[in-house]
Amino acid sequence: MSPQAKKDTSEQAEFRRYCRNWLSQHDAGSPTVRLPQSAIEIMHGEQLDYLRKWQGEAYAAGLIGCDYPVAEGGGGRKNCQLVANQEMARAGKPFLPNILGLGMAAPTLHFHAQSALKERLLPGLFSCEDIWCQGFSEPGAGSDLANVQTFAERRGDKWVINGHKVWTSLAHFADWMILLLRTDKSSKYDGLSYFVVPIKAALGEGVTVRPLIKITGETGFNEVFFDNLEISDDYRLDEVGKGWQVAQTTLLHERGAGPMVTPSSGRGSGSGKTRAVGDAYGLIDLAKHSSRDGQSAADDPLLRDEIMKMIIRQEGSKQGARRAKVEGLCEHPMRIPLQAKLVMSEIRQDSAAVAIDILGAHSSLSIGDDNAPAGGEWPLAYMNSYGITIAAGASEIQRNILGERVLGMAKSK
Amino acid sequence: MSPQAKKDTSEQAEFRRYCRNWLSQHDAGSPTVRLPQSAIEIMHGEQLDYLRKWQGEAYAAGLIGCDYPVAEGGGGRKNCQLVANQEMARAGKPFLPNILGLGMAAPTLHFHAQSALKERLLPGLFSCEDIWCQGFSEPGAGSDLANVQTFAERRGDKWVINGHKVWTSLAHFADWMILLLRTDKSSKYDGLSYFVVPIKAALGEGVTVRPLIKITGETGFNEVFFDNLEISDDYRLDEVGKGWQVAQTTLLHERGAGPMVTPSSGRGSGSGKTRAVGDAYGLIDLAKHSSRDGQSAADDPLLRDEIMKMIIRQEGSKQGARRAKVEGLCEHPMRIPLQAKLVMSEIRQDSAAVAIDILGAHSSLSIGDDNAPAGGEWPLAYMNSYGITIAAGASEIQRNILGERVLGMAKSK
Amino acid sequence: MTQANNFAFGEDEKMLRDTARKFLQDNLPTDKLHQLVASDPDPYRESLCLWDQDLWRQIVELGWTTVIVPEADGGMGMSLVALCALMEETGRVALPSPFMATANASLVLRECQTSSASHLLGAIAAGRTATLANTPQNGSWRSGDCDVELVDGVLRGAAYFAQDARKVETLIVQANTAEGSALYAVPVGSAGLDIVADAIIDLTRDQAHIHFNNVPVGAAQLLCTEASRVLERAEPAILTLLAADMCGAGEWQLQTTVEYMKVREQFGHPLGYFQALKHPLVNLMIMIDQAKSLVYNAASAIDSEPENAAKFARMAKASASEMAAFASSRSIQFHGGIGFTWECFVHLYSKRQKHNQVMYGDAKYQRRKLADLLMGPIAA
Amino acid sequence: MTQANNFAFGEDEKMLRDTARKFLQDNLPTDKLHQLVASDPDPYRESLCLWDQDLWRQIVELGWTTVIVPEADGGMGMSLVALCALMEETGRVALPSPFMATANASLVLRECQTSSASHLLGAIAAGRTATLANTPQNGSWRSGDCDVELVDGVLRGAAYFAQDARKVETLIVQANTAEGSALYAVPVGSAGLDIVADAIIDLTRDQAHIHFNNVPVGAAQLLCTEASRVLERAEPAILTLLAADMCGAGEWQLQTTVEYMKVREQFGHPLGYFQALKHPLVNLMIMIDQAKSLVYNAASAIDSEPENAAKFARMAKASASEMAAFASSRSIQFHGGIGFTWECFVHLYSKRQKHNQVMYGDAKYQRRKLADLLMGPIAA
Repeated sequence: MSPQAKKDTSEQAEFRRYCRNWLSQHDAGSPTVRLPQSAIEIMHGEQLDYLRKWQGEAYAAGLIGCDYPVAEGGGGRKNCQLVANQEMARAGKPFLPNILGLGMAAPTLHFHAQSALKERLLPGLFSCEDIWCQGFSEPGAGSDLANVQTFAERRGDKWVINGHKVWTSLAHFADWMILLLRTDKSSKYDGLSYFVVPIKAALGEGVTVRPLIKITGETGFNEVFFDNLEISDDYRLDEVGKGWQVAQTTLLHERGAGPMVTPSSGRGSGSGKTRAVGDAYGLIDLAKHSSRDGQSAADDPLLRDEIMKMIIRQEGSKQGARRAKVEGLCEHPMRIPLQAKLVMSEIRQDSAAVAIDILGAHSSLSIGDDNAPAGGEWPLAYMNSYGITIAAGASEIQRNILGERVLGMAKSK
Repeated sequence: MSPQAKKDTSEQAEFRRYCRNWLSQHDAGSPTVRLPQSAIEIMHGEQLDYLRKWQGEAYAAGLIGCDYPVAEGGGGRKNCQLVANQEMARAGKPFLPNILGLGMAAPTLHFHAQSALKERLLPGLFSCEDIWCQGFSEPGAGSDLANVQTFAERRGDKWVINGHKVWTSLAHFADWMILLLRTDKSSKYDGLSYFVVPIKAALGEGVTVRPLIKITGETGFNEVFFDNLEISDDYRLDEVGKGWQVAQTTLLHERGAGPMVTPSSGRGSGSGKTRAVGDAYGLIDLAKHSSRDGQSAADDPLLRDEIMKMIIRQEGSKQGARRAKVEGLCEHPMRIPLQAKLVMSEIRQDSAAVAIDILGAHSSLSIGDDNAPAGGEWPLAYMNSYGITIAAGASEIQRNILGERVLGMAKSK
Repeated sequence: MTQANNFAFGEDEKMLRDTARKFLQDNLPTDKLHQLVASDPDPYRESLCLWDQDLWRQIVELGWTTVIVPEADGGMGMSLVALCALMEETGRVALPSPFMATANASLVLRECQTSSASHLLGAIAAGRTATLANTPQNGSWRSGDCDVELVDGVLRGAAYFAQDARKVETLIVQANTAEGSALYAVPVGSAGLDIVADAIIDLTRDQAHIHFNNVPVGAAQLLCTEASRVLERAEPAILTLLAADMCGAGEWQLQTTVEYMKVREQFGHPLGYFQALKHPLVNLMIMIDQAKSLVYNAASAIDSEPENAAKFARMAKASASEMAAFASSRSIQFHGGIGFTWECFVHLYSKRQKHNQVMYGDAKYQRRKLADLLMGPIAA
Repeated sequence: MTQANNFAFGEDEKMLRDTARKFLQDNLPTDKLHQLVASDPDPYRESLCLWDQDLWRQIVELGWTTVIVPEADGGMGMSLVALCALMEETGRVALPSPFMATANASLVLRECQTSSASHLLGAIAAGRTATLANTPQNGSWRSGDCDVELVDGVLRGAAYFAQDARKVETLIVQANTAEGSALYAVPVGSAGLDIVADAIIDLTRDQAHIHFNNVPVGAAQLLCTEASRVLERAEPAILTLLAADMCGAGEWQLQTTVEYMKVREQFGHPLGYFQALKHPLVNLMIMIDQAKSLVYNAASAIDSEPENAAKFARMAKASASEMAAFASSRSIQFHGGIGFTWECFVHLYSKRQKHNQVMYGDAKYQRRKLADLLMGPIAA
């Protein structure tokens, strides 16, 4: 019995047995194409198709959306998503591609959309029939998100949208988008409203998606231009002028601190073997198989120390998630949850930097080189790590939030 | 011939010979009392007397104030203070106690005082007959120095001073004080004026000095209270309302970036052996003589790495001072000079922290313990290092200054 | 065994902890602590041993010293997690007392599994105090090393870095013997025992080195014959308790500095407005949270996952040591001039944390031992 | 010998440097560089070798490759300080070229003191390009190690991590021989030579591993018979040049990021207003200044204080490597989303600096060797 299983409620215990059984009998099969390191780096339709099929099967089996109401396409269970996540990770199954939908759009719809809208949209989101993306950032609204200028002008029961969103991961595949828009230019925060928009249907008719290329050479995020796109008022979430509040729900979940657990899976290729890239414990294996300055990196006292530093931070973060559930051991209820994104993103970045030290001269080789140790994935992970420390509130903004909301210091802006 | 000697002008070369000869024949004698780590930690009159005598002899011999005009009590030489400093350091002579006078008051008087005043005051400053201190900081004006509130009210050709200065090193021994005072409450920067004040003469008659105790338990700095102290307008430097500009001359020299070279000496006890505490190269010796976890600290790869980091930073800073004189190799004329105080203070702090790592269990022992390695001076130096990173513009303020004045970024306040 | 739910921190542990927190905050506010231990700032003063013995008697009455003593020996038989929670509170007020020393002694005695050790545990439950005397002069952090030997029924040599030795009644002494090494209970005041106070920087503790000039020991004083193994088994708990103390002190350093950031203004803003101060304090908060999570993880592992105990305890102590260094540095720096004065309380905690940092092995040492556990030793 | 005045950076060196700076800024502005090397972002594209050969011909005409070639061999015989100043400028524009490779080859040839080496130096002064091929597959940074051997007059084995190998005409190959090790000049195109391009992350360089399948070498190709000693003597200068390149690139990273801090606004302020961005950039400036001062110190020591050359060169490379890592990280992070895109130029420099960081030994390696020099080796 696994450590987690000991603590299961009876519903969780039964569901865990079910998941484990199902996962042992179902496999995503070998991918026909190299998979990226995460969903937001999906470049090709072929990659997406493979992952989408897997998400669909997992949803059909009840492993996704477990804790959402049945009416919203969910499983109607209680605290079971965590169980499904643990079992999917344990089985090393592929990651789920509709990550922005599952992690951000779904909880936001759940808490803020009218029944008809969420009952219509959530099943397709869970099944991966509809890919979702997020339209928050703009050229002039990055860290200062409330400075959003893309404008929705009301015309009767329609809205006409004009403007320009950036860093929109998955937009090139997306059917739907969650959108933070300005509906009133006279007030910064209260002038924002929140919508969902069927962007694929509007491609070429008010919506243009232009792919951006990352520093790694990979695609995966985009600019999205709106040119007089007309949408129904039915696609609005919550009241006009409450967009900033709705966005807080999205951001809280994006940063891993929200009440709805995001479905997540192993990072494996489907073979049951979890890839260690990005994980601090994986540095041990890398060091043992790396020659640095002609010697085993695992015997270098300085690198051993660096690896231990990373493992300790990662374990501290993991145990923090455990402690966050023990009210009596927390000084402030949001103290650990609001750290989650900041801490994990910096641990991943710093771990990848240690990997580069471990690799020595071999760190020069890219993923395109047959001789690159571990397929060149660690230096790639290092570069990709900046996506995480910059996106979803850069690390600097996260520190402001923690200093202000948790420690109560004066606002810095 | 020493490396420096190669580059001497003929005046410098002759003066160097003179200094070396004099220093070889004159000694401060053994101190009868333990000397502190620097002048601003002088606690007892006995310590001061020993050091004061030495400064007086060195001045009489022409090794102090060399580059000041003869009329101001100086030697009337050109670029010779540097030579005297090198030779005094080489000979390992005691440090000079009137450090605030030599480093701050003297250049400020030289550039801003009327002839009569500076000709009257500088000789006693150089000879150490008069000890000087600096009255800038106040309880409400630390990093925000221009917020000084101690007020000088004009009454004819007199000024009446009321207020409260803090962190005034050497005030308990001082004859004179340089003072930044508010003369106009309606303007922050232009409401400041600059004075010199004979505080010892006014003790009990408008001036009260209260010693403060440092975290080390040492005394050395003080609070100074002014209660209707009346002084002559003759003691004003530069025009009324120009205090902030005059203070910049003081601060520039305090941070080691001003045009007048401060007389300085070896940090030795007079025996010719320079104490290594605070110097990064001294960590090597400490490690070689330290048992840490039962083994020689000098054989610990991690400590070797830490020591090398400190030595590299210290050497980088030293070579920076050399490069600052080569205009063609500097991107901005003030870039290195304005770093000097920040960089050296942090190197000293971090070096002392490495020393604590080296000492292991033995770092628990204080200077009062007979068994403390190296007399417990390294942990003491660690604590005292905060005096430097906080005083004279805390490190945070230094970074603002560099970011704004040198890199041209927007002001942060 | 398996991982405990909620670190096994339940209602009983919470009540014990909450009561302790209130008791300590009522009885030892920081100004009182400063009066108690910092009345004489002279760095050359005679080495002092300042603590509130009345307060200690109340603590004994509250039963804190019996928390991990087994019920069979007259104790409460609670978990290490419960003791950790108490230790976090004593760290938060920087309590000068023999609490940690006696707890460490109890942890070692628990592992002896002899009747003499049980007997001493019973005495501790009844209020007796003790400390470990097992470190050699060279400051080795390894359990095997000591400078005391047993020859012809007497102890000779010396033990160093003994914590709070002048506050306790009994020394737990490690001695090399013909067969290996053993632990002995030696009452303070025994003939031939010379306890020499160290002058230390930490004002909230005392430390001593102890000379054993032919101290006779009888069979009843023999606690166990496999000292190295017993000390090694107790080490994870000792490290974890110390890290818990450091987390409590770190939280005080954070909160005190944050409060100052709210009231002190410069340039027309409270200091907390400035990111140069705000962000490092957020980093400190994260470090404290990491260390604290690792402490409770280690404590619960020691109780219920012994195979992970050593690994998790080293993580906790390494994390807490790095945190303590940063907390001590930033709490002084960010208080500015006032933080550099004796009258500001932050120095008490900075000094205690510096002491904590190196005790039983600093962060570098812990990571080295952790690497040996996780990666195997370095190839020769 | 004694320390040079002003690092021996005089009027001649300044003029050479200023001319180079202007030439490079006119001819290779960053947008042009990006067009040149970053036109195909596909990470799986065939390994490319992109550089401006016209620009290179002009550089050769300007005489940069002759700067440290002795006058006797047809060069300008200037100081290493002069070459460092040039290298700083090529780093500032992230120049893709065989300049550094050829300079390194020249530095090694200078130490050979044989007529064959003089001959090749003369060819270099006349425009020939060369690179070192002396690293084994295991990536060892020590001069002694190589995977090529001379057997019966032919070279067998392979050399790895050869820099800009596809841009040069001659390889300086280290080979183990019956007597020890030797250096040979092997023209590209020789029979049995197989140069295999590595797919590397740095877009401004190319790198290859080279198979030697019984490559015949004649007596005229023998450059010296004590390869390890010669390479060791050239190493300080090689490290220093690389560090100079890194300082130039670091300065570009700093200035470009600072400029962005002035124009990009958030929350109603230019980004440079925020200390969370301002202070790290000040720290970067300090790191650049430290590295640069150490570079000129090392260069001038190599010319005039040989007893300090190794020590100061390792300091320079260690300092530059730490600086480069920080510059690369912060220049991306502080550009925010735009900094994470291919179209923003910062990635070109971050990738070049990552490459520089580990070349010829990263900071940890340099400090280890420095400690051996300053403290003696670790006791066994």
